[in-house]
Amino acid sequence: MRFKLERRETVSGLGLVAAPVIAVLATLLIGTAMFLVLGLDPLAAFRIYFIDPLTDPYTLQELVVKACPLLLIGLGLVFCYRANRWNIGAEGQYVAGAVLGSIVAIATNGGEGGWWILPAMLAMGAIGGALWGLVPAFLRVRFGASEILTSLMLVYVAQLGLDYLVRGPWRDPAGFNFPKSVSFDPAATVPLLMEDGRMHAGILIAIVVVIVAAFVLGRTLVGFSIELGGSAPRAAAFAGFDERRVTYGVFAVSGALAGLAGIIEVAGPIGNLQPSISPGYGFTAIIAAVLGRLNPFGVVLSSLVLALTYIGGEAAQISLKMPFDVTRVFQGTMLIAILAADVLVRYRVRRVEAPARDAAKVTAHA
Amino acid sequence: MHDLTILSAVLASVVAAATPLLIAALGELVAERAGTLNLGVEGMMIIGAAVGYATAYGSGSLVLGALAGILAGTALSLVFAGLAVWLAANQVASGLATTILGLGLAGLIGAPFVGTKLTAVPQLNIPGLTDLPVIGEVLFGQDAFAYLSILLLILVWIGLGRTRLGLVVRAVGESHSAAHALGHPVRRIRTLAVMFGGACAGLAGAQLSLAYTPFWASDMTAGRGWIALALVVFSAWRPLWLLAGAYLFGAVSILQLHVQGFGLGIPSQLLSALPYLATISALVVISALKKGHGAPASLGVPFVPDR
Amino acid sequence: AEKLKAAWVYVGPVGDFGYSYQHDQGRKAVEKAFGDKVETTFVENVQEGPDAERVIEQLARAGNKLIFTTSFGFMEPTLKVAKRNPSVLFEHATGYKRAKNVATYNAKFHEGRYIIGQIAAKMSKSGTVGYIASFPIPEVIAGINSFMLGAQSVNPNMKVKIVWVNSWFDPAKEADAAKALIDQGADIIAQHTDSPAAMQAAEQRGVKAFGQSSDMINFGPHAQLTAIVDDWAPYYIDRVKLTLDGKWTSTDTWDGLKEGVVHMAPYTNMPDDVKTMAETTEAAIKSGALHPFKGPIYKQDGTLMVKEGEVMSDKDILSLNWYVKGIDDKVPGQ
Amino acid sequence: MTASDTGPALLEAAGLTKRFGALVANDTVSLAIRAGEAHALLGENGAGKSTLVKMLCGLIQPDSGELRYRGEPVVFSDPATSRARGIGVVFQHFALFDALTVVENVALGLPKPEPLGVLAKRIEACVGRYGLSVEPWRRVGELSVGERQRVEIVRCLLGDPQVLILDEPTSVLTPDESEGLFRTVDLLTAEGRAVLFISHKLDEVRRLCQRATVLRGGRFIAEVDPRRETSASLARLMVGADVPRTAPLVAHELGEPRLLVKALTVAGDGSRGSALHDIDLEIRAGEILGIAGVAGNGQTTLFDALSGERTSDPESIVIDKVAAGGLGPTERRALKAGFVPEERLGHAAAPDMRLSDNVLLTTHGDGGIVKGGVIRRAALQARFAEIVKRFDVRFGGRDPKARRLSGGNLQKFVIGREVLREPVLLVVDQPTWGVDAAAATFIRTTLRQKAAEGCAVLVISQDLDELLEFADRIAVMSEGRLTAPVPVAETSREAIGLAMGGAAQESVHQGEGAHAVQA
Ligand SMILES: Nc1ncnc2c1ncn2[C@@H]1O[C@H](COP(=O)(O)OP(=O)(O)OP(=O)(O)O)[C@@H](O)[C@H]1O
Ligand SMILES: Nc1ncnc2c1ncn2[C@@H]1O[C@H](COP(=O)(O)OP(=O)(O)OP(=O)(O)O)[C@@H](O)[C@H]1O
Ligand SMILES: [Mg+2]
Ligand SMILES: [Mg+2]
Repeated sequence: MRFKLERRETVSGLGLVAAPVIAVLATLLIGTAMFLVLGLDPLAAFRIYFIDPLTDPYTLQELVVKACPLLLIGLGLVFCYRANRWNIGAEGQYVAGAVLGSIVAIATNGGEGGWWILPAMLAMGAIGGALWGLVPAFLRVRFGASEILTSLMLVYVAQLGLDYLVRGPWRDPAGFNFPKSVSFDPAATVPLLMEDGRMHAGILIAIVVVIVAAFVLGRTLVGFSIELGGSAPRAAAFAGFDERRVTYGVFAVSGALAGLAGIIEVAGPIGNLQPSISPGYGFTAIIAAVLGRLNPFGVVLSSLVLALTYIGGEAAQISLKMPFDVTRVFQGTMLIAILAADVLVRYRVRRVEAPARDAAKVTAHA
Repeated sequence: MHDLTILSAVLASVVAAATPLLIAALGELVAERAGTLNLGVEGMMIIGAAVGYATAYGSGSLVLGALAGILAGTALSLVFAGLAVWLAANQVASGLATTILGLGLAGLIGAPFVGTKLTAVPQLNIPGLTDLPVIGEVLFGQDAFAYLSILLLILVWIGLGRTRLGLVVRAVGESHSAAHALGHPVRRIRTLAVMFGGACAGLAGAQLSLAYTPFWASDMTAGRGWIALALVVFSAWRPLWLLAGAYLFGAVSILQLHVQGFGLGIPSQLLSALPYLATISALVVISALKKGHGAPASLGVPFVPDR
Repeated sequence: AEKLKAAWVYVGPVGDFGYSYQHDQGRKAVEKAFGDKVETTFVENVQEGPDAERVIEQLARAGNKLIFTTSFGFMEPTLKVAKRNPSVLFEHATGYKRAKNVATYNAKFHEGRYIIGQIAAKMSKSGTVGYIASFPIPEVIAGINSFMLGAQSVNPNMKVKIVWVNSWFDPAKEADAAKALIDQGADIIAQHTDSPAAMQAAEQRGVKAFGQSSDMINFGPHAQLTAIVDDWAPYYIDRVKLTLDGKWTSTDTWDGLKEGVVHMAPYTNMPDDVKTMAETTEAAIKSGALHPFKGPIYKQDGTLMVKEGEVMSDKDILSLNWYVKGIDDKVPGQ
Repeated sequence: MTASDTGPALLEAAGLTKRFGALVANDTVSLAIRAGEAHALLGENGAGKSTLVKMLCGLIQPDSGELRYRGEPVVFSDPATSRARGIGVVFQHFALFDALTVVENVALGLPKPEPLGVLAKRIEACVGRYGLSVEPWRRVGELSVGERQRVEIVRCLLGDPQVLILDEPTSVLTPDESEGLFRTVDLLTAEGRAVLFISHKLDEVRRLCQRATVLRGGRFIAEVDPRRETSASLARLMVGADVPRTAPLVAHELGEPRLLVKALTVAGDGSRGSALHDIDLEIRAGEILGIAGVAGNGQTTLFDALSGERTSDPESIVIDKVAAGGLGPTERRALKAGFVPEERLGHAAAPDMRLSDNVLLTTHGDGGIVKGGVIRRAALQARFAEIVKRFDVRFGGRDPKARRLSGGNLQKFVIGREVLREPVLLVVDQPTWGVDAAAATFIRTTLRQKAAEGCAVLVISQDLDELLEFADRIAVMSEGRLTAPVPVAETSREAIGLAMGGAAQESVHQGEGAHAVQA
């Protein structure tokens, strides 16, 4: 006896609900085993991981704050991945956006202020990310150089560039030569949405972007051409869509959104430019995009789930004194469970009689 | 110091720096040639480093350590294979999840060994030959891993290009449905290729914790798995180009340190960025000369047989 | 009485055997010293970006009353959280901004570097020392300067070669840097990065080296001359005690050899005269008779920065961004 | 089973059933292939022929029923197992690897490893014996469809099969090559081996096979002796009703020239399609011009140049009086030109997109369906429904991915998509490749009708009979050159066949191309 996967023709609504449920059950099962081995109380662990962050208003806000950059970057990556362009350098585009956007903040620091500063920063951030993203696009279109390699390598270059700036030219003159720019003025800061907590206006931008992205991808010819180019390049050429334009387009959008995420983080929760401005958002967003099945609303969900695993992990370190590595193992396990469950929604597992026995018979006769 | 001696020492360092990259990338190259994009290399490397170190420390045998590293990398690759090959889950996400898992497990396994050390894997000096100027130390003064990496390269090169198994591996990566229609066991082949990739990544990790910097510390691979992945793309999936890529990257990494040592006052960030910029430039030149990336056609596409 | 809940926030993994590891040793010392009067917690691998503020806030909300944030990049987040949680006490390492409930602390690592500079000058045959640096922040620059001032006090012609690895922790790269420096003729390696990789490389190549953060004699039994060991235990124990006694105030502490926050690993692998010199210097620094940054100190271009008979102010040391005369290199980013 | 007039059954299917979801692709189908016979498997597109083949070789497993080999029940777990027992299959959809060479592709289909050099020699020998032309050391990705088919056949023959299963092997062979293959089949059956032959070309079947099994809708309908049937009677068995012939030529006035090609020259790009030299062409409204030629002689390049996927000198292509050589596909469509490429999956349609979305491929520039960059779903669905209805496109589900359609139905969809755009110029590459008789007739009739309505139609086809049946004039393409078109009435099958084989080329060089064709 063995098992086989059979593609489901239609994914049932029930299946879509069942996937997360199965994933959670699988995670709980594996997690219980793991916590027991480590001598931890599984019930307490799960409560702290999953329940507490979702019931406390403060952590709920934090969840959204943490998900915001993942969402923005992930949405951009959806454009690239749908077009079958493997941008894995969103982290670099995020940094480039943060850097270019910060020019405005640093140049106007200590000045009059003005309503235009923040919009200008956001625009510059998007442009910075887009420009950085267009480099691999250009290298691919013009020279056929694989964007996988170039976009990844440019991440390191962007990070070192940021490092140079904040340790050198952009260092806060009043900062005792520490690597940090001036703290941004209120006019150059993304406003908070609530008095208590860190929920900021960037989240509103992200929500707008979700809706726009869903519309563009689902309802417009541009979205169609992206999808077509990714799924059947020759058919796309036949349909009259220019492959090069699509490549530039998706990298520009993806870079711009990553850059926007960068400047929002810097002008929001961080408040200044410094060497380290991202705990790997650009890479985590790859998981967010793929896990969200390259669907804008799916990415909303997956970003929140990923944010939850980080926040839950921190909570577990704090409340249960669980080592960081245990939370990493747990996070990895959970992602694996989600991926596996996702497969079970798209496929049916059927038991089949193994032909092996009979095959043996054949050989015997042969 | 004599100029030639410096040159010789630099070359020797380049070989050493390139070795873990080469080993890990060779494994990944085989996996990708079979059509599986395994982004779990970093995780398999680090677990190879942790388990390899723990075993060598416990047993006192570096050989056992290296073997254990290989086994650990292979074991983790099976998690990836189960997900990406047998459950046909998205390969990118599966690989990233595997890396997270590997980093965590390695941290747990390595925790008791923080602050301990091992005697490094010795250089295999050959009296007479090792003392030759310039090439002596490069060719004859390396540790066993360096020779192993070259052996592995030849093995992969011949194996992929000249053997039946290699042909099947390439076929599976090129078109899994055609290979399936011809009766080749696509998923089994892919699993084997992924396991080979995991074994190499584990070995590369063990090289770091047993030979390169013989101790254990969390996250000691410091992103080398990602570089290995990039090098596979750089090589356009050809083993010999991989050698060139790994050594180019290693050379620029080492040379930038030397340039700093000469105190020319170039911003260190720019120098640190050089290996990446050099790799991009080389890739652009190669791509401009030769159109197309030569990526296996089924790379990253999950396979589910119709039965 | 109720237990005091104290928490630590680390920028790296406690398994790095370097900076975060040493802080965690301090935390363990606190646990040991106070038994069940305190309960400690730590969160490791916290990025200096947007995550820090949340982690610190969560710790405050979890009932921790004394929170140590151990990296420079935690400065702003610590202040923000402190403002929202006036009843919680915070201690931020290596920063310069304080508040009523935020104290700062740091260690005078440069004191140890003066000593190793002297040892290097005595021990080096080539007259060239290799120095592996992490990032060009004032602390590291001050360390290089102090090292050179110490070296010049023995041999005015000492040369130092500096390699920046742009990382606190990348063992393989640190080892590569050490090898490169040795290949270029350095016969002593000093480092301001966290892993023992450079020490091991020195041991392999048969040159001498200085440990950093921890005693690395294990990794270089023949190579290690001494090591500058961070020992946060005295400070942490002190601050916890003050808190327990209700006597905590927002202070700026900058302790060094004298207070034991910085101490030197045993002087090994060196002739007795060198050892004696080192011990004498150490004692002099502890007693205050010797200050590493005592004038006259000249900048690279010859400008007199500290006059004869004066010492550099703490503030100036903490924001150093230039090299002293005799260093043949440029400070990155200047 | 009836008693055999050839030999004992070699391979038997007994009551095989296979379901794909709700669809029963094979419903208790039985079939016996006997030693020494060429056995035909007939049926419409989607009747279940390929499904049966896949079960016979173990590529898919039946839900119920039994396979017997030489009388013994067997289970083939995969094609390698069946191959080891002497069953060789040429699949309808090539099982080839583009990046590998011909020898490597062949080696992958053989059970035992063999030095590639030795194998190349064997390939050459085999090629010589059966009159197929295949170069062992070329990369398959560079080969034309016809050449690929030959590689498949050679690979299968080298495996020395006892039972040879050929799923539509002749669809892209030249008449000569088909003849060569038939001689091979005769040779094999004479040696006591068995051949299962699937084809929509009923003349071939009647000429080659001694027995035929007919499927309809997944069920066994009849086992007959095709030699005693007519093509019409076989078609009736397959369809269950009479199959109409292509509507006869209706004389009508020719109008304005719709397409003018002047001295069109395109460089080849090595991988797909060869270069074009100095192509001249004129088609007027109401006319059907056929271009015949063996695959790999530049037809695909010509198609790409006409559709705008490759641009050329602006003046070299004039569509409806507009210089169009420099325009892209969308702009050419705006001139009311329509194009149907040869490859259905991947070129004419995106395999993994829904059929309704595939409507957009060629209609997005027409207005109505896309307004201001926004897709109007209702209009799209309406057009989709109209195509499906008018062209009788059949499929399971409401709106499946294009990949799920059988070839014939997808072809009807692709043609319908263009026809409903009301083009004044229609360029169609291989309109009926692999399409069953009924569907082929329908497609031809539709094209005729379009012409009668004043559309200019250019048909590129390898199927000579097809061109002779419904084109007004025919030109021949060979090594990137085109002969001058001649009216169908003034040429013959043989003359064209000769020109396709390359004979015309020299004549063309001598400025006598038209003459050669007429001869
Ligand atoms: N793997 C599959 N999944 C779902 N449906 C399938 C599958 N394979 C075949 N079918 C369906 O089964 C039916 C029979 O297909 P089959 O390929 O056997 O037809 P055929 O007789 O070979 O047609 P053609 O002449 O077009 O080649 C078709 O309706 C087809 O859509
Ligand atoms: N993996 C699959 N899933 C679902 N349907 C499939 C799959 N593979 C093939 N089919 C369907 O099976 C049917 C028959 O497949 P086959 O390859 O024999 O036919 P075809 O080439 O499409 O038909 P034609 O003879 O008209 O060209 C087609 O409808 C095809 O779309
Ligand atoms: Mg078929
Ligand atoms: Mg067919």
